[in-house]
Amino acid sequence: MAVIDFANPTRFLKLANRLLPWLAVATVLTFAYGLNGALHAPDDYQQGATVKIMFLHVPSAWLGMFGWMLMSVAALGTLVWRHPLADVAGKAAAPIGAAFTLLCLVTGSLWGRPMWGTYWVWDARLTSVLVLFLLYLGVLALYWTAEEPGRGARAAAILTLVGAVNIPIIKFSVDWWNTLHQPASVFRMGGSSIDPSILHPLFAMAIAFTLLFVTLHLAAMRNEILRRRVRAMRLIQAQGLASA
Amino acid sequence: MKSFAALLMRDVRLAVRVGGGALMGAMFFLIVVVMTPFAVGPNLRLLGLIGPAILWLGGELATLLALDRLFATDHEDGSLDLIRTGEIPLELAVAAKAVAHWLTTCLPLVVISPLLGLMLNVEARALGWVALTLLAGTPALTFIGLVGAALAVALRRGGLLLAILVLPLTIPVLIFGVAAANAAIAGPAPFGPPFTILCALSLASVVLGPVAAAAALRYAME
Amino acid sequence: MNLGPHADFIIASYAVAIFVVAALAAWVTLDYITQRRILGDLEERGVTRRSRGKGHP
Amino acid sequence: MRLQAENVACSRGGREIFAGLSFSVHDGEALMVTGRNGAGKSSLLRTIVGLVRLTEGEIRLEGGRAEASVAEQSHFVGHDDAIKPALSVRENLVFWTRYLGGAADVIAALEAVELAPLAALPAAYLSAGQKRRLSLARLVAIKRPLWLLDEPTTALDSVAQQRFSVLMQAHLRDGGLIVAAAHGPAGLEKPRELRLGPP
Repeated sequence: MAVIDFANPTRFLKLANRLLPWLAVATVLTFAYGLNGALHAPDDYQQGATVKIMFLHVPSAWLGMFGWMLMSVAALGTLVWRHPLADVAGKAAAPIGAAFTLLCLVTGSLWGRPMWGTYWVWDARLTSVLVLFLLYLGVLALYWTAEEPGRGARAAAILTLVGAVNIPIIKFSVDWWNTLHQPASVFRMGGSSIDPSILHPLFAMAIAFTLLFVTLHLAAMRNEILRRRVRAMRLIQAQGLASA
Repeated sequence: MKSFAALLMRDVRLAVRVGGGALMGAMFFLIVVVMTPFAVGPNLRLLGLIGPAILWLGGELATLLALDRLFATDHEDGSLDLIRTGEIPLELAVAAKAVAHWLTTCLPLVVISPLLGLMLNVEARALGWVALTLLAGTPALTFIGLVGAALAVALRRGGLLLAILVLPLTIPVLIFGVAAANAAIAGPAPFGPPFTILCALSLASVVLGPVAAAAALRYAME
Repeated sequence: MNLGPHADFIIASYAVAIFVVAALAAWVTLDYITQRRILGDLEERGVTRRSRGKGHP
Repeated sequence: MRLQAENVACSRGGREIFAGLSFSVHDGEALMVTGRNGAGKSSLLRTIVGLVRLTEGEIRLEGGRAEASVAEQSHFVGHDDAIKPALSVRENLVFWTRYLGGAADVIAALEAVELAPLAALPAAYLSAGQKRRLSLARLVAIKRPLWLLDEPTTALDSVAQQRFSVLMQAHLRDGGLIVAAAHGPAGLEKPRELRLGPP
């Protein structure tokens, strides 16, 4: 019963209308907490104050990947269960995921300038994120070109899943390509050596960013459902006039 | 002039509205540029050396491949017939479409080119100059490509044929575009002469391109 | 608070982040207003949906 | 005003489509071009408007604006509607009126073809008949003396055909000229007939 209710777009709209204000408030509060922690976090002994950029960079990178995961799940929903809400979820996630991937690239580049002395280095991690951004652009281009939403959704779902399978291969290839040409001689966010005083606000920021993504995604899904409703009504309008 | 403006505005509007048409060229440009380091390696010194060449090649391919459907859609839906019953000569109508294409496809290329130059380790102070060479050179590419787009309608083909027809014609533009860009970065040759020739090529193409394209279209529609 | 010698880059990063988030928020809000307006127009003209809740035809 | 064709010949791809054709149409008069498929009806219309070059002969529009070509004084309605699906109904018509001649009462023209309620709708939603009506709206919006119609009523239902027939009669009463390629009378009252091809 509950599942069927949720799957119904009209019910979904009601649910989204009720949830969105709360989500927005929760996002703002978590950001306030996370930003407060980020601004008061101590400087890193290697990176200095530029570690503050990491509070934006790392959550954006996470959201870039999270967005693609979300789209992959939605793609399964589109292809396996033929569910219209899955179409909507996939389409709404693409521009948001692309935007955060872009933010990850820009903040990474701004972090890199003081660290590397240049805005862009073909570093394995940043390059992989760049390829992810290109994949996002491909999906967006596909959505923009498709005239009929149902067909566009299926095409984009296939592309999303192909991309999901390909991403690990791309990551491996890029790593290999990078080490082949030059050993990386850059400062890295080491996996285990992060100080708790930095880790704590980083987590808070990651949660805040995720809440932001969910809020935006829900709002974008609502818009998409309305857009499809507009489309259906316009078709009826054109037909109605023809038969009148 | 009203007809010219109407056609120009319509094409801009269509490019912005239909399938992100205006951004496709910029995306293609970005992808071509990003692919290059995977082929030649991430060595920044090497990339800095060949950066202007990559930017110019990418910009050229993006401009020309986006031209593919410039006349084909108007031909298929009958718009081209009506365009010829207008009060401006076909040459001017063709020029209006070319200007619209330049505004929606080439201008975004020029705008993102400094960013891509940055990724290719082109010197920061030369980024603006490289963008300037693209700004001055892309009209030549558009208006030369115009002839190919018109011939593609005549031959009812597109895509690669257009590139094969047009790319050899754009060699001078590429030579002087890259020469001007390199002069801006490294010297010692001055920036002025190749840039002036580039501008001259653009001006000549803007005048001659529409005439040739209109002739090709008249032939195509018989 | 001392942002050190690279303060510009840190401030630029936060500015870009604010810009991106603001752009996304503006996009969903404006899109919502637009779709609502079109739906309102259509309903005013007496166009109805045949089946409530059917997302697309 | 008079449309005058003298000893006109046309060939495409080395094949002669028609030759030695002479006819004239006066203002207030309609000429119906008939003939079997492939007899050259469409080619004749395209020749008159100048889309296809004449191999022989001459076509003139006498008594019109001296400096303007036949094309600039004609409305050509071909098989395709020249409608962009991404633009709204109004935007489509506004573009053609601006391109073809300037100021025009677009809403009145849309009312004449019963599309005014759909003005804001993207043209992608229109049916084939509605697209054809939108295409015909430009004949109402922009005044041009010569109408060249290539089977204009094919996609139209009987009501729309009736409406268009009224529009054509009004155009003829205003001193307009119509040359139509058609299989039937196409809603014209007592048109003269020009038969192409072997009898």
